[in-house]
Amino acid sequence: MMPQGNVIVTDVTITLLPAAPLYALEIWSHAHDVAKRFETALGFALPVMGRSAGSDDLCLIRFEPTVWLVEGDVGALPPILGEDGALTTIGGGIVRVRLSGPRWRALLMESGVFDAESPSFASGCSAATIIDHVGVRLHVVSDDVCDAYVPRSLSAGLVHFWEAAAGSLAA
Amino acid sequence: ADHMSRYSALSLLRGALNGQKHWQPAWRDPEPKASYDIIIIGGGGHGLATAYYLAKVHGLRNIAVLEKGYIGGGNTGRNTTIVRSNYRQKPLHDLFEFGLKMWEHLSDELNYNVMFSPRGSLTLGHSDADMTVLAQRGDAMRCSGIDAELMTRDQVAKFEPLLDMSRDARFPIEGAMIQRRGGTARHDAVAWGYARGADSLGVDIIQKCEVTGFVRDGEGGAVVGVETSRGRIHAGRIGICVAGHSGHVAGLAGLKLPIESQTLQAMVTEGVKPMLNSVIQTQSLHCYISQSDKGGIVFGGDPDNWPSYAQRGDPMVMQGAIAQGLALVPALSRLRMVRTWSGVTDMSFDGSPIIGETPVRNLFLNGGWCYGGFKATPASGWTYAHTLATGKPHALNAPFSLERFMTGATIDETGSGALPNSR
Amino acid sequence: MMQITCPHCGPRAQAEFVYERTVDSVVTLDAAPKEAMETLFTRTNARGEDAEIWRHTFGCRAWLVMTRHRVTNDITAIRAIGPEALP
Amino acid sequence: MTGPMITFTFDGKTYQAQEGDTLAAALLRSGIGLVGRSFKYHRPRGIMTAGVEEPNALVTVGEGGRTEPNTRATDVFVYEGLVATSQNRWPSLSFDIGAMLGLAAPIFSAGFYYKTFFGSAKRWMFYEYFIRKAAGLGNAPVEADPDRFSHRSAFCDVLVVGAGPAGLQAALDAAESGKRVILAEQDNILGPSLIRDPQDLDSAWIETAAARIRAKGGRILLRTTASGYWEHDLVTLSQRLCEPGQKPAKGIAQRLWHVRASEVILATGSIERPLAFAHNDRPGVMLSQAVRTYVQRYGVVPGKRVVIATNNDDAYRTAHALKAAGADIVAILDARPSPTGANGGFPVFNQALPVSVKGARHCLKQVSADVGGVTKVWQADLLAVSGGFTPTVHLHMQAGGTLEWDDAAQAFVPAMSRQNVTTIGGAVRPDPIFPVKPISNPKKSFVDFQNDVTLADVDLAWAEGYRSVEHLKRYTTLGMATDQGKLSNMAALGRLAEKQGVAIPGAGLTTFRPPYTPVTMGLLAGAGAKDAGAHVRRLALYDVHAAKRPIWQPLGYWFRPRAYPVGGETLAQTALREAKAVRTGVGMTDVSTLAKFEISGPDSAALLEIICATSVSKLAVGRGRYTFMLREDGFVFDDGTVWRLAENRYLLTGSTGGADRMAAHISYVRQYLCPHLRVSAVNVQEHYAGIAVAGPKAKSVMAALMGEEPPRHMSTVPAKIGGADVLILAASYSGERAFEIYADAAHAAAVWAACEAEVTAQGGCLYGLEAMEFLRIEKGHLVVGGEIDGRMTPHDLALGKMLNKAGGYIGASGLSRPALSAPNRRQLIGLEAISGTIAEGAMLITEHGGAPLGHVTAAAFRVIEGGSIALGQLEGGFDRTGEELIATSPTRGQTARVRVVAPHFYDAAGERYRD
Ligand SMILES: Cc1cc2nc3c(=O)[nH]c(=O)nc-3n(C[C@H](O)[C@H](O)[C@H](O)COP(=O)(O)OP(=O)(O)OC[C@H]3O[C@@H](n4cnc5c(N)ncnc54)[C@H](O)[C@@H]3O)c2cc1C
Ligand SMILES: NC(=O)c1ccc[n+]([C@@H]2O[C@H](COP(=O)([O-])OP(=O)(O)OC[C@H]3O[C@@H](n4cnc5c(N)ncnc54)[C@H](O)[C@@H]3O)[C@@H](O)[C@H]2O)c1
Ligand SMILES: Cc1cc2nc3c(=O)[nH]c(=O)nc-3n(C[C@H](O)[C@H](O)[C@H](O)COP(=O)(O)O)c2cc1C
Ligand SMILES: [Zn+2]
Repeated sequence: MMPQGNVIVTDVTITLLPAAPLYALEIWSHAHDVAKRFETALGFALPVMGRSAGSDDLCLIRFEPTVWLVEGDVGALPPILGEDGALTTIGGGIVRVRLSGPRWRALLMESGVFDAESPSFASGCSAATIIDHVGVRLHVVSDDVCDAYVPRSLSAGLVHFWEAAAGSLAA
Repeated sequence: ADHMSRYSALSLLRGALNGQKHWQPAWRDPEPKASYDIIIIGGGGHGLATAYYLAKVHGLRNIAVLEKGYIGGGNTGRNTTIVRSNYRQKPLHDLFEFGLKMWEHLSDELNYNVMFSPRGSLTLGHSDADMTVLAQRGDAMRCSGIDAELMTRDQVAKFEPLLDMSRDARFPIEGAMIQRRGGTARHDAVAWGYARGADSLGVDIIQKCEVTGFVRDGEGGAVVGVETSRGRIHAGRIGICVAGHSGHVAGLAGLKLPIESQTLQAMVTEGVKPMLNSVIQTQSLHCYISQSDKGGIVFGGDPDNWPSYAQRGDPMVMQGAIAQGLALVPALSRLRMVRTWSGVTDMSFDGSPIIGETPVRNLFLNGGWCYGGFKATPASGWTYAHTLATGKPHALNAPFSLERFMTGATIDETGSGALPNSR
Repeated sequence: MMQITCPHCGPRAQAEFVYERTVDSVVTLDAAPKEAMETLFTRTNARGEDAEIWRHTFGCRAWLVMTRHRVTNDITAIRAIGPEALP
Repeated sequence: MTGPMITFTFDGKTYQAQEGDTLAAALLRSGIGLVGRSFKYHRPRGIMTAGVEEPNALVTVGEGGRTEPNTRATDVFVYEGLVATSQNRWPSLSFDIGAMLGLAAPIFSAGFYYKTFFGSAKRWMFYEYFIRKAAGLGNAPVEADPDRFSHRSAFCDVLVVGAGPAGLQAALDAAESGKRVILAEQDNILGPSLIRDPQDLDSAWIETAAARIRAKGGRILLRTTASGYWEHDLVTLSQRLCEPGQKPAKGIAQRLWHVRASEVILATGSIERPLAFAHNDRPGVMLSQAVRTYVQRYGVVPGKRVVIATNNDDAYRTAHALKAAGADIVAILDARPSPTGANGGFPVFNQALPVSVKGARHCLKQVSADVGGVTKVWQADLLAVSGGFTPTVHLHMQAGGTLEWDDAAQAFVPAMSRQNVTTIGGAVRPDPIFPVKPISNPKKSFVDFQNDVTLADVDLAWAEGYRSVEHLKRYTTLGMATDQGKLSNMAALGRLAEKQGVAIPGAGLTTFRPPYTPVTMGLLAGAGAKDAGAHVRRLALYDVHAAKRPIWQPLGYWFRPRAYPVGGETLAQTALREAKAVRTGVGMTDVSTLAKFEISGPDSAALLEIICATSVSKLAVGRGRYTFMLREDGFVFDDGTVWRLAENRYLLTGSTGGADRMAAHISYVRQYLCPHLRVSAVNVQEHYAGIAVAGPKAKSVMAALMGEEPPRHMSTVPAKIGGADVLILAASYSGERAFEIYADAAHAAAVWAACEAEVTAQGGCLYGLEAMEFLRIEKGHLVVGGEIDGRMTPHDLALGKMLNKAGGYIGASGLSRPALSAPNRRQLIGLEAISGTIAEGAMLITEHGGAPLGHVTAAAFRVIEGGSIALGQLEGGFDRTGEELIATSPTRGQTARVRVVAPHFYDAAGERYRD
């Protein structure tokens, strides 16, 4: 029994986000032209490596040199890409896991190899890495929130690992 | 040269009484001669065994083994000492079985106790599919007259009581194949026993003598000698036998080989009283475990999958192998690793060794043993000696030619193809 | 575990990378059969520096070529490979 | 130092310890001198040190799955209820039968076992049985570990190892200059040497320094040992979150840190050396600094009448400390020729070296020394020795550094570093000493205490030709015990150098290897110990299947339903029922795990024609085709189907087991070999869940689900099922008219439900992998890992006609090698039993005792008619149709007479695919 008045501080809260359509946007030619068309049409630039850009309606997260992970309404994109790139739906293969709370960075250091504790890994940053043998993509949503994009088949295993680790971060 | 005194219980007693005064050096420390009939590059188990059989079987006496460091300091001295012949492909199991039969008498042959301990080589199966693969391998062996048995779950549980036999284990144990004649041997003793035997037959074992080049009979001609850190030495025939350094040494003769050198790690725990009975391997995982006579649990896994001559392993790879081992034998959890080390393995491009001629006249190659050549030491020495003495392969090593890669007659036990880390 | 500076991602742990093969063992699509097999089946296997192909498999998935010393593990050069990409 | 008292047990007896005591301190406090038995001769051993270098006082700590054998009593802090047990003795520590071995020590000289126990291997195993029983130290637990271990990464600008004065100062400096700092100390307090030697520095300084480091964001980790120095300044730290055998507060017993540091500072100090003299291994002989530690830090005085033997000044501090604590210093044996001014009023003898000691099992009684050539004897219960200081250079050496010889200190100190690491403090400036050569009986003078290696063993190894330092180590086992020679190596080196007639540096060193001190295996395994580091890959439709309680089958890391038994059916019965349903009606199964790649862009076909060995470019939109892929060496490595979904969009499928390999292959080809292609190749294996509907009624099921005519065989259309968008591929693995339905995995449950309802309505059922095997074997379809085993060419598999005539695919060169088209290669065949049942994997022979000509790759029964059939590989098999062979499985005692037939037993003409 917790004495009255005590605050239970949960280091990290792990939440499964609802399934959402996700796309891989790949550009294979005339990348600079596509980037220009993109910025003209949408009012913001394609994000650089390790960053995201966009809004709640359309968010692009860059994990790869030629591929962007796209979340939201992609209706505007095919004409921008033209013959220089393509969109492929991939959302079914990815489970989005939200890590929130003050210690999400510490949690990512558990069986991880990427420096999620670096102050430069800030809101709007993205990185792909391996955690507990699972290839994971990270997107910092805010100081308190980081979303992880996890392969569906391994998500149960990784979430299980995270739940166990979250309970003993302070040990 | 009969400076060798025989070892026996009696000789030990004599030592106890005379204050260990009568022991002779197990081998001499000779200066290199100007020329030898045959030079073997590399004083590992294979090189020393080759020299021994050249002298013993082929009657050759004017032989030198050149070792860049100390004998047995290569992979022979750093391997997990598993001896078995349980391969699926016939050329492989025939070669290794020939060796296994020699292991059974090697201590007597060498008058040096190599502690060959046939405690059983157990390969666990974790599914019906694994068990079928194991049965297939066993069937192939049995058809070649080699022992192999399948074990049920219950038999396995009885045989190795500390294995996790629970049904909900991540890799549940459904059974195993055992080769009872397989086991372990004392790695250093193998090098030392062959060295002592070869030395007593007149072979010069020359340590701290690194081969740094070849002397050629004209540009691109036959090799007629070697340059070494101790000067030039001439030779009629030269046998490379340097395991992980095969690529480097062959490169000194302008050859490129179907071999890539990678690091393979091993580790050992603090000694404990006997807890494991056999050599535990598995069909689905990549670790192998046995207990040494000193009581340490000896652990190995897959190689670090990238080229390296560093003799230093990657901690993540090691941790991965240990995790697998603990999943199989949970009671290992509270033991402590006391040392980890590694060797430079000669990963060939079909996973099988190469023993035979090279395109350079009078230059021969024995290499490509990957992480499995210790068990072949006697057979490798025997067949290589035959090849070096006669200039032709022995029937057992004929399939293991260097040309096989270009002709396509590769011997691919796992079917994984042309690269050590193949896809 | 080395630290490899991915041309796209910066310094990362080796655990994110997978070794493919050396540059000298790339069989080009137009290689004649014999040349192709020689390339595939022989290696300099240098006990020193060699140019190796790795992939940032668990990172940006891109390929890179790095020059690494096989004894010291010093990485002296690293460059990106693959289709042209935006920064 | 007085804290509350706590209780613990040793060999079943209860004792008191003071909070903060190590077990060694507590044992000494309780007057216990005999703590363990040595490895080989079972000699009585006590406590020699106060640190991690302890070779003698090894005990088992803890119970059940938390039992930690071989725990150094000097490296475990007592907690309430600690259970310690002595080891390597029987029946008891003070009466140990094994000690009889000591009597036979002259026979058991170094390497004795190489020289005897000849005869057959079995005979050796007989002797070995006893040797093994005598060897080892503690007993391993038999239970599984109840606790967890964590792996944590950290990055920092500066990692400081060792929180002595040097390390603390370095960490403080770095923190104050704004760097990310980690400071690791193996002890449970900061600055343990300052507690031992309080005169050196004000201990309040320690607290201030620590507070300032923490305030700057620095991380201080106590009970944390830097155990390995790896590549590129990666250092592993082993952190104990609770003591050996103790129940952890938060379920985690230890944490392994992987620290990547921009810079590493080693402030690891030094380890005192013993001296060699007869019976120097006895209880009551201790290192001088250790004695001082027990006095100053723990308030325990390990002896009342003390002789001190030294070759340096430091031991005089021990004399002062002991004196202040009330002990009697009966003599200081100083090896140095003349007084140095450190004398302090003690009875000092110069040119004095201990020669031997005497005592009972658990205590010391007498010390004899050579004093300038004269033997002198003292009654004493403690001999404190100091043979100088060995800098702790392990990590520096693991990092690839070099050493240089410091003649004044007679020690190796760090020289060059290969990585970004510097050593500071005592480890680079060991105190000067006076070099001494042992003059005692070599047979009783121990160098490696734990492994019972004496000076005589070193001499013997030399005489027998084991002359390199590495041979010496391996022949005598010197430095191979749990302390890894922390105390022994220098003494042995000195002796070896003497034999070689060189100075110590000339004798060489053995290799320093991780770990610095032994590391718990469970810690190294981390979370992976439970799942072998391999998470199960779970199907998107896992819940749907699990509710039906299928028999699961592992396939790679996946688990897939193997069969859905009902009402107590066996696996075989279930599989046959399910297969029959497919042959006669309709069945459905989960095929989600198949490899799938979506390829788009104008150059899609060009890419596919490189990857696939079959022609793709002529495929019409909406159509699909069987295909296979070769490795560069020309052997088939996977097969699947390729579908043209749109003008510039294709779907390529392949095997489950080959999916990751294929993903790497496609990426290599696309990114490395063909960067110019205008194409996007995306791995959609997990995006799509797949459901196969197969059987004569499959078409009507599909019609009902789609509300329109389903596509004809090898055609594809998009559709909507269960409210979700799906892609329908009309392809068959079973040999029946069949459809694969691919849906976004997140919405696949609804699609599955709709399918299942319709299949059930039309009298069908679910089928698993086992039934699928039956069906595909009967049809003669191939499986990767079975018929396609990485050693077969397309010709061997009768696929040669499908090869792309235009060439250009990967593997064409390899395939042109002569051995790949040699006569008598193993070729794909079918087998039917004449008598007996064919065992999967069985060897194919012509007569008993004959050499195998091939083997059975897969075995099954004809689904409807019954009868044992199989696929196999057989030398020259294409030309052997009709021959009779034996399929033998000696390991399973199963033999069948078989006839070679064509490798398809069902609808060879493909009639059943036609609408
Ligand atoms: C960690 C590990 C575990 C293993 N486990 C097993 C196992 O359980 N079972 C098994 O059967 N096999 C195992 N192996 C493989 C086995 O150790 C080797 O295949 C076998 O020992 C090779 O013997 P060798 O005599 O050919 O090579 P080595 O023993 O390596 O001898 C080659 C010698 O050549 C010397 N040399 C190199 N270059 C030169 C030069 N230029 N001039 C002069 N000398 C030179 C080297 O110093 C070395 O001493 C393992 C290997 C390793 C590394
Ligand atoms: N007589 C003496 O030798 C003596 C005594 C006390 C102080 N000093 C002075 O203090 C200095 C020595 O101080 P120092 O700081 O160099 O040495 P130190 O012995 O005070 O500190 C070294 C610390 O490193 C820790 N350590 C060693 N290896 C470790 C590892 N792998 N992981 C984690 N911790 C590890 C030890 O537990 C110890 O606390 C010298 O300059 C000396 O003049 C000398
Ligand atoms: C089978 C086997 C058992 C070993 N057991 C021990 C051991 O108990 N203690 C030890 O310190 N080293 C042990 N070693 C490792 C050696 O100390 C050494 O690390 C290895 O031979 C490699 O040499 P290197 O470390 O000098 O490079 C063992 C090695 C092998 C091959
Ligand atoms: Zn990258």
